[in-house]
Amino acid sequence: MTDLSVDLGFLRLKNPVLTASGTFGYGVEFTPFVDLNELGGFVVKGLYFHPRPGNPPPRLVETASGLINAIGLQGIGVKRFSEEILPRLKDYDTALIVNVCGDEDEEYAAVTEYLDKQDGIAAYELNISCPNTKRDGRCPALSPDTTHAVVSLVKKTSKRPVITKLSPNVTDITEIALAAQEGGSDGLALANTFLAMAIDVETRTPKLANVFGGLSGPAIKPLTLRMVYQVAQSVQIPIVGIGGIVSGNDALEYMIAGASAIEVGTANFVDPESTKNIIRDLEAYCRKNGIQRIEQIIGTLKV
Amino acid sequence: MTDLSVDLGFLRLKNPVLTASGTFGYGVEFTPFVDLNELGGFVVKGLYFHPRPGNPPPRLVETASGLINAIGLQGIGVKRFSEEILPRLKDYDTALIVNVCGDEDEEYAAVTEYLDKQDGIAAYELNISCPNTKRDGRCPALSPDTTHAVVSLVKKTSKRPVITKLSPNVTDITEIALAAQEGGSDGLALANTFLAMAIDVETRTPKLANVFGGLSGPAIKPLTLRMVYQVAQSVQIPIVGIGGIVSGNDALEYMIAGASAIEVGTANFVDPESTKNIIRDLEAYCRKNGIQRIEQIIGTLKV
Amino acid sequence: MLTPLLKLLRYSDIFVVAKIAIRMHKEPKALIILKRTWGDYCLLGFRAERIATEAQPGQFIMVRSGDNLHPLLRRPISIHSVQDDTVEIFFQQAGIGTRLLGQKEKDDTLDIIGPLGKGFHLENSLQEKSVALIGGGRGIAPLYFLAHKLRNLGALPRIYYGGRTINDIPLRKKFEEEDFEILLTTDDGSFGSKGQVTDLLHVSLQDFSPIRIFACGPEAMMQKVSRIAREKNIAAEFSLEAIMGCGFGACWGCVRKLKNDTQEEWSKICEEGPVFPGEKIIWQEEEQ
Amino acid sequence: MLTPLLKLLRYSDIFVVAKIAIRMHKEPKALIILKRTWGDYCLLGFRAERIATEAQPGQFIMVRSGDNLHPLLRRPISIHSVQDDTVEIFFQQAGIGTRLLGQKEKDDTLDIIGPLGKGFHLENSLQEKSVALIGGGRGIAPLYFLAHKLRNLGALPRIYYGGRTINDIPLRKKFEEEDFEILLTTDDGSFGSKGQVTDLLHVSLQDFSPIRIFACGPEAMMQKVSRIAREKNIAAEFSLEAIMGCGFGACWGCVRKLKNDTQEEWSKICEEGPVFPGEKIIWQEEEQ
Ligand SMILES: Cc1cc2nc3c(=O)[nH]c(=O)nc-3n(C[C@H](O)[C@H](O)[C@H](O)COP(=O)(O)OP(=O)(O)OC[C@H]3O[C@@H](n4cnc5c(N)ncnc54)[C@H](O)[C@@H]3O)c2cc1C
Ligand SMILES: Cc1cc2nc3c(=O)[nH]c(=O)nc-3n(C[C@H](O)[C@H](O)[C@H](O)COP(=O)(O)OP(=O)(O)OC[C@H]3O[C@@H](n4cnc5c(N)ncnc54)[C@H](O)[C@@H]3O)c2cc1C
Ligand SMILES: Cc1cc2nc3c(=O)[nH]c(=O)nc-3n(C[C@H](O)[C@H](O)[C@H](O)COP(=O)(O)O)c2cc1C
Ligand SMILES: Cc1cc2nc3c(=O)[nH]c(=O)nc-3n(C[C@H](O)[C@H](O)[C@H](O)COP(=O)(O)O)c2cc1C
Ligand code: FES
Ligand code: FES
Repeated sequence: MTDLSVDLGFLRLKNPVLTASGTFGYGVEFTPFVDLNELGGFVVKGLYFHPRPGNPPPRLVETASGLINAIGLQGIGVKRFSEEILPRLKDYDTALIVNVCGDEDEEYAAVTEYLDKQDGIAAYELNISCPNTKRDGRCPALSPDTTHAVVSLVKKTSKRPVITKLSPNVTDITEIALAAQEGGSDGLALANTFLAMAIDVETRTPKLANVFGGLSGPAIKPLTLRMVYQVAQSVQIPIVGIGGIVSGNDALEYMIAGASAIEVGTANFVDPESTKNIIRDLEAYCRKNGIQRIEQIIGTLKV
Repeated sequence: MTDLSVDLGFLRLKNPVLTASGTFGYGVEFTPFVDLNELGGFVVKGLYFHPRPGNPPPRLVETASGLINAIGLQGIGVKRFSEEILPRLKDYDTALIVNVCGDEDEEYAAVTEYLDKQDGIAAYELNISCPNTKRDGRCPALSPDTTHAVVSLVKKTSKRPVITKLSPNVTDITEIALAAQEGGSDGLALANTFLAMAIDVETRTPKLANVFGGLSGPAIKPLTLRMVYQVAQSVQIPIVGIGGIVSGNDALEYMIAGASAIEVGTANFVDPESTKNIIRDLEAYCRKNGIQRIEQIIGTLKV
Repeated sequence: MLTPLLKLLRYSDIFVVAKIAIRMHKEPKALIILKRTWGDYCLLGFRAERIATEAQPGQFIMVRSGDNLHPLLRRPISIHSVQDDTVEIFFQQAGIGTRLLGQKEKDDTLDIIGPLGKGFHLENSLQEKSVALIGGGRGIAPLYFLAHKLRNLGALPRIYYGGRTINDIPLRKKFEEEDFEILLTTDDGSFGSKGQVTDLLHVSLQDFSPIRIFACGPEAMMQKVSRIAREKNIAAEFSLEAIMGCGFGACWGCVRKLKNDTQEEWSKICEEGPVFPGEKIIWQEEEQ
Repeated sequence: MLTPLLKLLRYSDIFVVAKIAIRMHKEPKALIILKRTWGDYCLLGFRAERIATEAQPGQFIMVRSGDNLHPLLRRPISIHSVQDDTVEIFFQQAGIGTRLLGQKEKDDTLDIIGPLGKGFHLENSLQEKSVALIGGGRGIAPLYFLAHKLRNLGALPRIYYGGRTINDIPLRKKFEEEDFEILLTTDDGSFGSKGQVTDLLHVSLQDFSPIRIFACGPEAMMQKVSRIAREKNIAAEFSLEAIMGCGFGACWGCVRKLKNDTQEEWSKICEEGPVFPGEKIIWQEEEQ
């Protein structure tokens, strides 16, 4: 049997397949399709301190091999999450990662401090990169300084490991990655969505009520894969690869480029069984190629 | 009859449809499919001062709704271009734009100075944004300072209008656009390709010999469209929209977002008659919507 | 695996989704056994036993239109009819996805998920009562299944079916052949009464008193139906459309502002709907 | 519109492309009138009069595999056969594009551009001379057209056709039925001689002396053929593959290093080839 487990240092996953925040609900929506216990873990929807209404519709528009979303992080806040959701998720034997959001740096810290008191969370994913928020497309992950500031603030108090989720909308991703590492981040998630838009030419209005949204899906895979490879050359902390993964092959590309684990996002909508199929395909690849432990392929790109 | 002509200030085009550098050869390759005289104009392959061999193959890899290329600007240099190509292109009654490249700032100026002495060129497109060159993915268009430097150097001597072609691989495209405008650029072309990669999981090697390449095609349209819209809000000079245009609708999205003209790239490979069809569809759209001059729709997005 | 899920079911508010989830099925290879087309409109029948068994009128499926990465997302299509192990859908080729779907042939397979959402409310109190079903264009799709269910329930459904031209009301014969009471309208008068289906509804309510109205069609049509129903004080239900990412409550992409109790909230059409009682719906012109 | 173009034709070096260009046609709706499949392999025949009239063996077409934006690019496929107004292609379903192509049926249409590239060199001096055609797997595709042309020319073609197993040499009967001299090999011995087609060629050249070899197949096979031909001093031509963006010289994506005169240069396979004389080709192991 192949050993699919991967070690992030701060967290051991039974396999490298996680789900991307905002695309897997709170996990339970997918139980008719996937046994959550078979996943490496799952990242729940972005969480602010207080409940948020999100953006007006239309919130979605499909593009060539991609999806632009402007959900605007509609959510229930830490209190309801802790009281209503957490108790019911803790019976699953898989890593639960909470995607942490904030309008100000202090809000991130407030969310993690609140959650620190709750059980059943394996790690935090700091979402400093969402393009759909008040800051008008601007977010901490767009500069090394603001990245460093949020990460180090959260790390000051956080009792749990922190994975910082970066934005791909930057000139030099390695610079931001290094800032997050210096701020004390335990790992990096690469990446969030690309700032995008679409126009209805008949009405001459934006197709999203929010004008801008974030592009995800297979269209972006070549871009985030490149970033994972670049960052893997520059940092010491583990990387979680995200962007357009729909197949085992896609996941393998990210791992060979240097990701220790991957997250599946938009593919969950296209085929809610995607994660299951990807795990199966990783196993088949390892068997076919005589790879005993999947960790052996991480960062093995021959250039 | 609809008036499809557009005025760039420094150049009047019979219609807004140009072809993107590197995707339309020297124009003549397409004469079995398109009457070049029907185009708004065409931009020829990137030209360095000296001939260049380009990158080793594989140079292309297809991705979801996209194409990654690492041609590496294989080309014949200004001398052969002027002696062998130009004389044969000047009989066409359409705007010929030369895409100008350089390894150093001075090379850009040297190319335009050389070409200034030749007839039959309508404008230069300064390619300060190609990800496939010696500079290892880095190019002047990644910072406002280097952008300003090249543009102002070329503008010091150039006898012809200069359109600066920007890179999409930046955090804040408006900052770069403003730097080009301040440097004296007469127009902006947005944008070149996105730095990308793909991996062969069987051999664990990059699918491109050059490791990195530039992503083009429909996959990137939502991203460059967003940039055109952002830049149109900040600059005074005309914008040429580029990225994933395959249909009249795509072209219209760019114009409504603020582009005065557009360039068709990868679509020329998918359907060499694309430009012809796009012009026809623009005309049909105007007729259907009672638009007398297509210029009336430029930058009319209602937000 | 079911234990923790079942625990959830006691918590109704945010876990409504889990209740639905438990009943949805993926059929990656539902065999197409029937195809009919009328211009842009297409009817496909396919084998999907579990969905056929559980579906209720007003519920929908999410269907992939092709195997490749463009178009990417599934498309929502109402359940048009159910017989034994077979489900039928009826759709108009509106864009790239539905056009591809219309290219499917007998013996091809469909990749679907369903049944999804909440359908029309059918109570025993409808027995022997008149009810009105209003369908505009492709909006007729779910009303065929509904009409059958209503008849089985002992209710007396009358169907109002309107389209732009004679080409947009292709299902008229299907209803007639099965002895449903059906009134037809076309905007251009090429068949049935000339005018909009809502005009006919308005007029006919002078001597026809349904205790319930069920409507599906273009937003503007449903809004008019809503106004008429309110005037006449008839309870009405509407099947709403929204652009959907997932279809089962996971993406929050399909929301619309709805009146829940006293508050207005962004609610998921896929999960809380697509069918809603008129009282909950905020129509566009009222919104500002 | 032709005037400026014709002027170009005098300048041969960089405008070779223009010469080819003038003969290529786009057929957006070539009607498929014939389909045959053998496992992964597929043969499609379609109406494309202008291409049929002008095609030469070794030339290819660029074909779209679907209407959507994924897969995006056309795929290069050799011209397998030409009859009156009909062109045939023969291909192996290797990936997403060719798989979609294999789903096309009779009465569907194909969007193609052709004929493209430069084919095999056929001179009158081949008359009454023996020539050897070596095809490995899907590489047999262009050799059928070539064999016919050679026979018409009065040459005496002998075909060597190899594959991994009996399933990889589906065209054997087609050649046999038309009385071509054909030798078959399979790697596993499931049909014909056991071993590689190059082994058989090597052995048989002891008592067979073709004046020309034409080969198409996997790179490793062609490389072996090249070595054998050099040893025996037989002029050989090879049809090379490359990933292609456009197929007609506009993208510079398909280059390979070739010996031109004394220099080695990146040359476009689509335009200067895909068929090249052995002397020009630099095989992979020689490259370092
Ligand atoms: C619950 C539900 C049930 C439906 N049932 C049916 C049915 O039974 N028969 C039928 O013909 N149609 C039905 N529709 C509408 C159908 O889903 C859309 O026509 C289809 O998604 C359009 O996809 P496309 O790729 O063909 O068009 P696209 O090219 O994606 O778009 C064409 C047009 O359709 C609009 N559109 C895109 N997605 C949706 C969507 N999810 N809902 C509504 N409009 C959309 C676009 O904004 C655009 O104006 C239903 C929609 C919903 C939400
Ligand atoms: C001039 C020429 C003539 C050809 N004639 C035939 C023919 O008659 N019959 C036939 O079966 N095949 C032929 N091929 C090969 C055929 O083009 C490829 O099999 C096809 O492009 C693969 O596309 P795909 O989408 O099915 O596979 P993909 O999913 O794109 O890739 C599958 C595999 O094919 C490789 N590949 C992709 N594109 C090409 C390409 N352009 N050339 C070669 N390999 C490629 C990929 O690297 C990968 O290993 C020819 C190729 C060329 C260049
Ligand atoms: C509908 C939707 C909602 C999302 N919500 C969040 C979120 O709450 N927090 C977050 O960090 N990322 C969010 N994302 C981004 C994804 O987690 C992921 O980074 C992105 O979709 C790229 O991966 P993909 O191409 O596999 O979808 C969302 C994406 C989508 C499509
Ligand atoms: C094969 C290829 C070669 C290119 N060569 C050049 C070039 O020489 N100079 C340049 O400025 N851009 C070059 N580009 C970028 C295009 O001009 C264009 O900016 C890009 O392809 C995006 O447009 P598209 O999505 O319509 O293709 C090239 C693109 C491709 C695909
Ligand atoms: S469509 Fe995803 S939540 Fe409704
Ligand atoms: S395939 Fe484009 S130049 Fe050869």
